[in-house]
Amino acid sequence: MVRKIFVIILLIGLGWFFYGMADSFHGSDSLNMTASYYAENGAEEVGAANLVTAIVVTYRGLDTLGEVTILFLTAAIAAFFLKSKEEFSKRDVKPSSELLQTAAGMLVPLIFVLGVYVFVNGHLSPGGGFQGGAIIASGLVLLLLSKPLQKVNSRFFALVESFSGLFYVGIGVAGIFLAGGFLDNSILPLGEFGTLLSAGILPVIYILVGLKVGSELSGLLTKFQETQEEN
Amino acid sequence: MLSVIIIIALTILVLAAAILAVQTTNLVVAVISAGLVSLMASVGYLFLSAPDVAMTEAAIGSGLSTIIFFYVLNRVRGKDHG
Amino acid sequence: MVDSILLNPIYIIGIGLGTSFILGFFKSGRFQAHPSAMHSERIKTAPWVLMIGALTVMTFISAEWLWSFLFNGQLPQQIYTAGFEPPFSINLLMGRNEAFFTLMVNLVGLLSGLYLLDKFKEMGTHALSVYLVLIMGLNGIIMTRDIFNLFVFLEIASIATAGLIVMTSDVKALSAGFKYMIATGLISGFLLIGIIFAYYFGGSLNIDSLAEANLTTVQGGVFAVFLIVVSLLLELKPFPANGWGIDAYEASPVGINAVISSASAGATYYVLSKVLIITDAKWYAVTAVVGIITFLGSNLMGIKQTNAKRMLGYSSVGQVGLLLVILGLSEQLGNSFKFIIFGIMMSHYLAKAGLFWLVGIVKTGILKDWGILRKKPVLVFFMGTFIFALLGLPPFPSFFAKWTLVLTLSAAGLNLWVGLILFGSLIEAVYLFRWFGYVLKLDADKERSLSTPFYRTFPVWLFGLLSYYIGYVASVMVPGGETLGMFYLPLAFVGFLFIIDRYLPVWVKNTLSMAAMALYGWYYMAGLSEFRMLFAIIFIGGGIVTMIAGYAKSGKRVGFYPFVVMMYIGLGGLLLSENILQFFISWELMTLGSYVLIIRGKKSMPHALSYMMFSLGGAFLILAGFGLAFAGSGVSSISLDILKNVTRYSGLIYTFLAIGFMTKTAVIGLHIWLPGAHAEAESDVSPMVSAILLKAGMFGLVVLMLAMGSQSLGGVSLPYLLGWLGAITALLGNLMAAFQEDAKRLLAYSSVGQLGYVVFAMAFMSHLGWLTALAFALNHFVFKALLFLAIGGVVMRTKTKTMYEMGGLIKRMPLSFISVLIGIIALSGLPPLTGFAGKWLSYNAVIEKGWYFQGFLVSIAGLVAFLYCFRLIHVIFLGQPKDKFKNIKEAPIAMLIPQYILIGVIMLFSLMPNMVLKPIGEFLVQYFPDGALQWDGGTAVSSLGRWSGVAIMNITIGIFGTILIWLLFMSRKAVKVKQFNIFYSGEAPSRPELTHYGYNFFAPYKKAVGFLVQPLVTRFWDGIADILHSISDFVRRLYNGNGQMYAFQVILFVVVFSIFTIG
Amino acid sequence: MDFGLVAVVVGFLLILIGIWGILTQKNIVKIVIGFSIFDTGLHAIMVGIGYLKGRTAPILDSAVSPADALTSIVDPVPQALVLTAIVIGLGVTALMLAYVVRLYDYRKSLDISSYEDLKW
Repeated sequence: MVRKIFVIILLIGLGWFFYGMADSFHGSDSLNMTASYYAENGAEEVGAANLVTAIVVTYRGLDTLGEVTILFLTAAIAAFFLKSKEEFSKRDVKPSSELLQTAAGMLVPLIFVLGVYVFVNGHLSPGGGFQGGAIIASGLVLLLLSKPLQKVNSRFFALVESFSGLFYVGIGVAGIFLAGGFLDNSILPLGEFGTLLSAGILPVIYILVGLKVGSELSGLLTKFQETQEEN
Repeated sequence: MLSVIIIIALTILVLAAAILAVQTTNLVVAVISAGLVSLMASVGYLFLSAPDVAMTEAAIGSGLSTIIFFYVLNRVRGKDHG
Repeated sequence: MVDSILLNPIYIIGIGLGTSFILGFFKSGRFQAHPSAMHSERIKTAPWVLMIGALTVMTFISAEWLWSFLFNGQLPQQIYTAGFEPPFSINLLMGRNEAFFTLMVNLVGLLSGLYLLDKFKEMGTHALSVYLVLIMGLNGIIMTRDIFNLFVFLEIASIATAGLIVMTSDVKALSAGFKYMIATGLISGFLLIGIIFAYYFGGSLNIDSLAEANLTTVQGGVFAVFLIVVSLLLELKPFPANGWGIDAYEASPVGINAVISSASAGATYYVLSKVLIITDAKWYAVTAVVGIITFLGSNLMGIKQTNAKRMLGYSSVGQVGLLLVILGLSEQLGNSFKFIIFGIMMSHYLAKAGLFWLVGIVKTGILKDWGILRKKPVLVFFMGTFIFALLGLPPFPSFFAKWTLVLTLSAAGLNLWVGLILFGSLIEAVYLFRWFGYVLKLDADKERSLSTPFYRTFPVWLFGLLSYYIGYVASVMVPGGETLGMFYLPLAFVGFLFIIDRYLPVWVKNTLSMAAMALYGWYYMAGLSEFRMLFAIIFIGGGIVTMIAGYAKSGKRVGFYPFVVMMYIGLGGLLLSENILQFFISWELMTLGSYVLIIRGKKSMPHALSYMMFSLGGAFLILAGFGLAFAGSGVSSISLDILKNVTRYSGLIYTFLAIGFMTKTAVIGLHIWLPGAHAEAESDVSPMVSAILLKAGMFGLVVLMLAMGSQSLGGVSLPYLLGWLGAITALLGNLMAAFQEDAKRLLAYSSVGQLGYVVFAMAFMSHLGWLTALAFALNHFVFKALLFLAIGGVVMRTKTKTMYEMGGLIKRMPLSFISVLIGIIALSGLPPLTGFAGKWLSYNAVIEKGWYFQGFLVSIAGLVAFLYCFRLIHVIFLGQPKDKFKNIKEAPIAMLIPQYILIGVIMLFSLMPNMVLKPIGEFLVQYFPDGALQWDGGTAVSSLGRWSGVAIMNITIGIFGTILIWLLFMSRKAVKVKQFNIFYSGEAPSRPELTHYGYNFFAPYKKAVGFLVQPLVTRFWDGIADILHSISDFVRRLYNGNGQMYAFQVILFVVVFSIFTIG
Repeated sequence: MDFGLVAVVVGFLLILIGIWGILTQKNIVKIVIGFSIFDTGLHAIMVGIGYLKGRTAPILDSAVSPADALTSIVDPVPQALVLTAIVIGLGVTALMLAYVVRLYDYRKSLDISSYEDLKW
């Protein structure tokens, strides 16, 4: 109890500080310098209709590379120490219902297609690599739910992950030679604004990000799922 | 006007779900509440003209993390609570 | 110029990432819960080789850049990503600093990668990827100029660290990793809030643009600045919100620790320094305050630690605290800032990585089990290197950095900071030297072996040697560094001795060392003048004479000669010094060398530690004194002459320096290290430290008092105080000597008393006083060396130092007897020998000055000296011989030769006191023209009387000769009984020594004046130590190991910090 | 009503609630849940900061032409940052949960006070 009182006092202190911050915030009427630049030049320089995508993949591409790296790290660490036994223990898992299995059989391909659609169109509409990747991973969850005994080939995910990661870095480095710098998207022509094949290498990068995120998340989920078997 | 009402409702719900998530002793309820917090936040992001964020938050924050939480709960379930 | 296409710094990141993705192709050799099931025997060195290759390329790229910055006039280069200019896209910067820091990170990453070969085999490719990503992330942290990108890289680094911590996979590591994640999760959350608000108020994420936005002047922008600064500070684990970090240090595998301590800390530190440009002066001050609290607090915590990794963790955090202080004071440090950071950073970097690697080689964290390291003397050598480097001793870079730091801070008037920094360093020295003492002294577990594969020792070797090289580089950069050439050749010889140390027998090395010292004296000392020449005779001449005794040793005596020579180089260096830098380096060299000599003694571990503590404390006072003098003289010169020109702080300078020097002369209050250190030392080391080394302190006083004359502090004349101090020291030192049972302790305490005379006499600040002091210094060297050698010879034969266990040795060891006899006559100031001259002079001086009461104390001290001298000769040599010593031999000839050389010197001085006194008097005239002694041939004439050495000699030899012959004659008639052969009512007494007449020889006196020699001083210092220990023990309970407690501390730090900084 | 300010305030409140959970809940799963709420709060603040009243999403299509983007879209930068932050947050959460599983394997306890091995 004493502990909670201390925490309350602490949170009041912190809350007071936050109050000061919130109080100093009063919206904005116009875009600031950085945002204005993107609004004015983003479409022209990058060729992506979705400015968030333009920023995520190109202007702040290094961040994105960093964040897929974080997922990569997490997956690697989880794989390291959530390792299940080599032999797949055949404990009695209730097979899931016929209905679920059938539904999954129909839905999973659809979900995968949706995921792919989302990251292929990332430069045009909301969505992109992360979202698409996450959607693919949730498709996998459905698969795992419907067929709990199926051994998922995590090696496959690892390979996809490594390939897409490597390509990503490779494209980045190619930018140094072929264009203005690391991760410059103009190593391919920008194309016609607003079409699928536009915005230079950006869609390719986002596809790679999608594949990478999807495989990383899938790998992660598989690891967590496999630990169930040790139970 | 409608949006204002929705925002107010969302605000209240988000905070309530958050408090429930940290206060309840039932881990399943806690995980679901935390997922709801994310989900409602992602609805809120739509109102803030941030569809990309909304999608991501919905797919990752309320989707995948909740699934991982459940895997973990399943793993450690029933032996300890608190 | 670097070809920016071929060696683009972005490749560091690209290669790091790309390679770790490639590592994903390899089938992962995974961790197995059961070591027996290690299925991966056909191990996977290929992925490891790949990773090492990547790290090598990364290291090469940063090295190449640093090279061209340093030598090719390369300009800093911006690296734009995505082909757009900042602030609209993320940019990296490769400048001189970035090249330096990335090289640090990559090099330690590469070496730790090598070092961890075994561990990686066990952990598999996943661990390799994570490790590589960690190093890559640290590079990114250093190079990026975008604050959100910084956040991403910080996250990468901390997640990778958390991952590597658990890869040791025991539950302790897991719980530590979890706490680490909680804390870093909170911290990065705060950082993110700060970043987004900085973006809101500053309109950019680019650090340089944010700096232009002057956030601190924008209402609300302060919040953003606050959060960014506080979270970066928290990443650096400030005291006391750092339990999570310390636990992580303790839990992670050692190679990883080396990276966390050396590379991560360096990178995060650099980040803070580059982000601080978005703030203003106030935040620098705040940083300095947090830094000093961390430095002091963490080092205090270190005292109570028993686990090496945890202790090093505290030390690392403390060092980072020191770096923060320097960063915070960068404005005040001006041009010296970079040099200071460079020095401290490099020492910390090399030493911490090296020590962590050693932990892995020893394979135990328990400090007391570290004696095993002695199986590899080279590693002990490097451990010493690292510890000395960490503590800022010469010749390591941190020495020069601390030196510059103190001087610059003093010049800026920031004396409080100097005091706190030096105090913290002293605390750090306590536990590091204690640890080193364990290594040198504690018994090793014979069962265990030390496995030292090449890939583990190589990094240690490399960093050890680099410490010396960088030390050299730093020494050239420091002002006055060009005058350090005088150390090169002598120290090169020390290095040579280290190399041959394990191969040559003792007599070869002894001869070599003596020859080298003779050359040193001949070559360097020839031109010395006056006082310096006098001390040169004691230091170098005396040193050579005492070293003759070294021939008595057999075997190789590993680890002895380099340090003897180092000590003498230090002593000689004092005399050659023309500036305070040379002087201080000499002082430290002497301390280092003598520390190792002292700790070689049998039970000397605690004594050596207290010797080191007092010496370092003294050295820091000297340093502070020099700093003040530098500031107070008004001329920016480091010449020793500035002591003559001080206009400010003169009382303080005088006090600091005097106390500093008196730690070596062991004035009462600062003497507690001496008896143990001198008595436990080896038989030929005791004369060196007691007869020679103490004079270093005296030489310091000579320099000080000649330069500054009489000063006063708070209205009290300091020489007057010194006079009292000297008199009391003389009395108490001698009293304590009289009550010792241990012959060598007796001599050691006697040195305390006699150096008291010296201080007393010098305090007169008069011609006669100084004549006395200087003459006595020479005499003291001669007879104390003689006595220690003679007693050392006896101890060598009898294997005991306790006097009552000896007895009747006159017949078996007549030559030693004669030595001791002559020694005590000289010592007690009886006519006809040299001691008398000193006495006579001092009475003259006392009367002249009018310090009668102090003079009275000193005369009593003289009487007491008779007592212990009597005991020395009586109990050891007279009386009845013990049965077990029936067939004992005379001391080895090698011990006797120096004794008889010294006896010759005594005789010479006694016959012709003018030979010494006259030249001393002559050069004293220029400082103290009044009251000089007049010489009438061989007869001295003062205002009070006259004294002729020859005449007195003739008279007393006649008297004494008669008595001696009579004594010898009488002893034939003595009845022989067995000692200890006494029974009470048929029972043997439980402590037979109680019945021995030689035990508690002066019991009646002890009853009368024993209260004077209560170990009050010892209790006082023990009390201080206890208080420090208790505080340490109390405060460390904050670190109760609970993750929530740590999280609470982190948030509390934020809140409290906000109250102090932004109200 | 400024939705941006609402998001910022709600974000701060969520952070406080999350910290409350982190500091008071003994169960390590609940601590991780606290973190996930803390993260959501962070994201809400960031999105709120980038919001401009009455403007549309930063996607240039038939409704918003590149020419009048400057006056009609919200700030895209915070949104981009949030995307990154969300993914990072997921990584951190997953790693923490992996820790939970392993800790549980060793001690069969979810109480944080069971894991105080290293201290002082």
